[in-house]
Amino acid sequence: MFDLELGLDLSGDFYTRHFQPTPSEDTLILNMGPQHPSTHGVLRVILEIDGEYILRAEPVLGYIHRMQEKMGEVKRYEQYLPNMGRVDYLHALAWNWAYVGAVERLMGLEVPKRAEYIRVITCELNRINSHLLWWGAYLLDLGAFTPIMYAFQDREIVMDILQRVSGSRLTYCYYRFGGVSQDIDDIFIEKTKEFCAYLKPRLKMYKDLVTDNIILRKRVEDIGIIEEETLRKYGATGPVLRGSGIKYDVRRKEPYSVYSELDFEIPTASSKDALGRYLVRMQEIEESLKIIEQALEKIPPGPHISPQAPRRPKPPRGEVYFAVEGARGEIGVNLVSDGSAYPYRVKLRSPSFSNLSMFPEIAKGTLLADAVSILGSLDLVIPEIDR
Amino acid sequence: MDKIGLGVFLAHVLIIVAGGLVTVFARSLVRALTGLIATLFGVAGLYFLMAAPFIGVMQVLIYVGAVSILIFFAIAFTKSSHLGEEARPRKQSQWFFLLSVPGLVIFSLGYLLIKFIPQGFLQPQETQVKDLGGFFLGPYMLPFELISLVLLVAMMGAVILGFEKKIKRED
Amino acid sequence: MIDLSTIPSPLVQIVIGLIGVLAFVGLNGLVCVYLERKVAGHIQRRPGPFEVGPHGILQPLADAVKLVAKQMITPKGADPILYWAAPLISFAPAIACFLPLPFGPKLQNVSINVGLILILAFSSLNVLALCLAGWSSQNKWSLLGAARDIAQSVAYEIPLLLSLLPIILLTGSLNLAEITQTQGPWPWQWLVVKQPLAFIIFFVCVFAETNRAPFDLPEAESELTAGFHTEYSGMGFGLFFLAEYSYMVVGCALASILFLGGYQGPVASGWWWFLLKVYALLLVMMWVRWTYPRVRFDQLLNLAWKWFIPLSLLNILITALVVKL
Amino acid sequence: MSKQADSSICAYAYCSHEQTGYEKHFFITPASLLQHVQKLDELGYFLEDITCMQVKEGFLLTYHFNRWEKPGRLALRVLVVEEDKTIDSISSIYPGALWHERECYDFFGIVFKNHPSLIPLLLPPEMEERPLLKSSEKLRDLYELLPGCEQVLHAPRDEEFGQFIKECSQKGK
Repeated sequence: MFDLELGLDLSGDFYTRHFQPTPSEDTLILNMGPQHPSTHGVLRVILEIDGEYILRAEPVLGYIHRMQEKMGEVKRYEQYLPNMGRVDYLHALAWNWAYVGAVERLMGLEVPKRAEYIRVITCELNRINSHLLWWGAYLLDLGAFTPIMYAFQDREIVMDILQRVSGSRLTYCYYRFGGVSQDIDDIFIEKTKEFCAYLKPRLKMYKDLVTDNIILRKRVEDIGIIEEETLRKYGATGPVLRGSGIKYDVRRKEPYSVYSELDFEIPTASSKDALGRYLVRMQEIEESLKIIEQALEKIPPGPHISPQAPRRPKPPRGEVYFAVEGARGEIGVNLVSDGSAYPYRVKLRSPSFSNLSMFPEIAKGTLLADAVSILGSLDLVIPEIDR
Repeated sequence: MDKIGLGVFLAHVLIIVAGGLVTVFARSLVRALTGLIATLFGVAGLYFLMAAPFIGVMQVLIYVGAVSILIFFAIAFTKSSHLGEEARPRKQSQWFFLLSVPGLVIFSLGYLLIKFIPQGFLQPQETQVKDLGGFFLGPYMLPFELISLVLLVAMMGAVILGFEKKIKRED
Repeated sequence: MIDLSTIPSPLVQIVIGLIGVLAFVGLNGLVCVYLERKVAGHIQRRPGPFEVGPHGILQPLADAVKLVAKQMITPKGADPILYWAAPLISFAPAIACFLPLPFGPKLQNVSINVGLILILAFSSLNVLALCLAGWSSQNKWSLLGAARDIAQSVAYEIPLLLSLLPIILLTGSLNLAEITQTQGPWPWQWLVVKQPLAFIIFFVCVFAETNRAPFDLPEAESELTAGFHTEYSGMGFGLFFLAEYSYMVVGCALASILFLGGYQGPVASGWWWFLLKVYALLLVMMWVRWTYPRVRFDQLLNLAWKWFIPLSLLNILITALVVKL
Repeated sequence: MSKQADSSICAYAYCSHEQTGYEKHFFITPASLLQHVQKLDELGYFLEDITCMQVKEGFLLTYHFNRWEKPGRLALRVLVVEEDKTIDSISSIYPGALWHERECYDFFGIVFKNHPSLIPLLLPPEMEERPLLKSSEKLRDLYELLPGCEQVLHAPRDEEFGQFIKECSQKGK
């Protein structure tokens, strides 16, 4: 199907027709995805390319959309909790925390100190896991096969540790309103300490093997530079923001839980490119290890869940917003309650959504290979974007 | 041995003619190019038959491996609609031109070749590569250098064209 | 092993040689698949194939059966003749490339005076096959893969040829057997000692010409899904696969003949030394593939045009001066 | 336990971050949205998200803004009535709003004026229904949800926002 008079290609679906460009002899419309190795899931990007230069990129979402927000309205508070592990399957505990925290804030529920520390430890372990997977997958995007196997080897240990307390390996549902579902034991503490001691030399090895490799450096240096203005206008958060030298981290700027009692740095990089985002994530793993070690030292005895914690919460009327620093940026849960056992409105603010919305702007004028590199450096989790 | 030689020769001629026909009559440009490549291959085979393996190999290396690839590049990346002018059925006059000019060339060349057949060998003799090199740097020095000059000019032209395109994109 | 020179008629000799080469190519494909998977596995700290046969040794056979049994799909809108001709065009010249290779002192199919050029000419046909595959698939990713392949192959063919000229200058021959014999059995008698730069340039160019990582841009799976062979299924893909491994062997064989003394080696010269060198180089290629990320396209071309071509020209100049003075 | 139910913390500009996660709330009129967002842009705020909620009075659109330097989550609230489900798009100021607005259009059918491509983002393009609309028996009044703000319908507090901006510029941000 080719309309000769208009010069428009009428084939394709709604979106290809909608994004049809200025008709030109030299350009080509390319559908990257929804099944493409480097879109990690089911993201689709419509590209208009001239040779291998990208003139325009337009992400098309919704291939894994599950209407999480509607589910939130028709399920009771405690019924909706397991959904959170499925929003971002890589940093499930941060979403757990954001939702639990929002309900706790709405109800004015106190969380015992021990539970807070357990949350910090497990959430940071999960963050390490997420960053490790990103590291492997990103290098896979750049054509290096082996690192992802190393990353999975390390991830396996973390998943074993978390399985011990939460029962699941990927889509955790561990936090409860007012605490966590199960107390940690000595074996957990011991294994976590072992893991911290194990990962540090591994990170050193990864730096020598991968980060300092000249081919990798050439692929990420000065690629996908994002200016402060762009980041602000699109509301980017997380390592993407910190990779451009802005020290914004919810754990520090809007401290929740016991993060204000812990000593850790917010790594930033001033280069603003893909390398900056890469280095920030690698340093964040080290900082997370530092946090875990401190938290293991400081963890007080006590109950792991508040005795007042209701099994079926019925929060009072009102609206809250609870923000948590996830592996990809600021996770926000905005809850509105009408006083019943069902939330009136649940809004999930996902960091990948905002980060991806920048992509058309930063991908413009780059090479196809660089666009893949940029897309990878944003660290997207598609279920989180589509929700 | 002569019969085998004749058979091989005829097989090559068949490849050359069939390739040529495909080149002329194929509707798809890339198929036509494939026919052309078959023809070039057949010619390379003839060189082998004439005990000039160096020329034959060079034919494959340069014409099949490089020139036709560049032609392919030009074809595949030029957008041409299947409703364009060249896709229409040919007119009578076009058929006339198509057949007359090449026919004239073929017949006059063939006649001249048969009439003034040059002195040759019945059994092929192999020329050493070293002797060939000697020819290029000895008696045929000037043509050889002229050809390389032509190639240099072509390369410069390509570079200039490429630069123009690049500047346009940056605007 | 049969001494080929004892067979009287050259035609019979060629036929037997062809059969031998075909058998070698098929067997080599199986061995390479197994090696590649095992190397990848061990580099990635896992055992690799382990289920089919002892230590997974029958895995390549299982793979082959799977490939043969798979349905061959021609995509809608593709040119069916060219689409299925492409894998054949890719595979057939690979066989021809094996003919002039001296596997052993008396183990050479065709002792042709221009053997070196013959291999280079026939291996350049692979580009054509890849282009046809990319174009006839009627898939934009395949087309992009073909475009990359043309640019890459054309760029790397030049330094590849230029890096071999010093060898020809030194040995004064294009006959592979003669070139082998100018070198001695001991490593310091090999040409790699005289021409280390040419060896490096040649070997890197072999990576690029055979589309191996880190130069596997025509099939860069994270960028172009699978590049030129995106649409191929079953044996169509299998032939590309086989051709790729065959060209790798040809490249490594050339490297070992021209630079590492071919079948000559300390103690006892023979075809075992040749195969040992070839497979050692193949292992290096696999090692590199599973270690490095992929380079970007413009970096790849810059490497060829800005570094390898000037360097190899310089190398030729120096060699010519040394040889003549 | 219910510290907020009887209070009116959230009806006015300043509210407790501990209890709600917000620093400030502003109810503004739809007509003044663009100029207010413009001012926030000048002050260096970034757009966190845009959310919408159906209430009996219509649709309450909430724009969440935050800044990097210090915590200061700020919510701009605009009420859009059922009869005229249109509002200006802020994408000319914050291009990041493009997708958030498309999401609101998907879920609620709110039309954003001057949005360059208001097409479905997450839902299939052929889908007609708006999934987050509520049936009338489930709808609640705004003041039931956000206690103490029944008057905002009639008198949006633009002047509070003006006061806030003035304070900010006096402090030099």
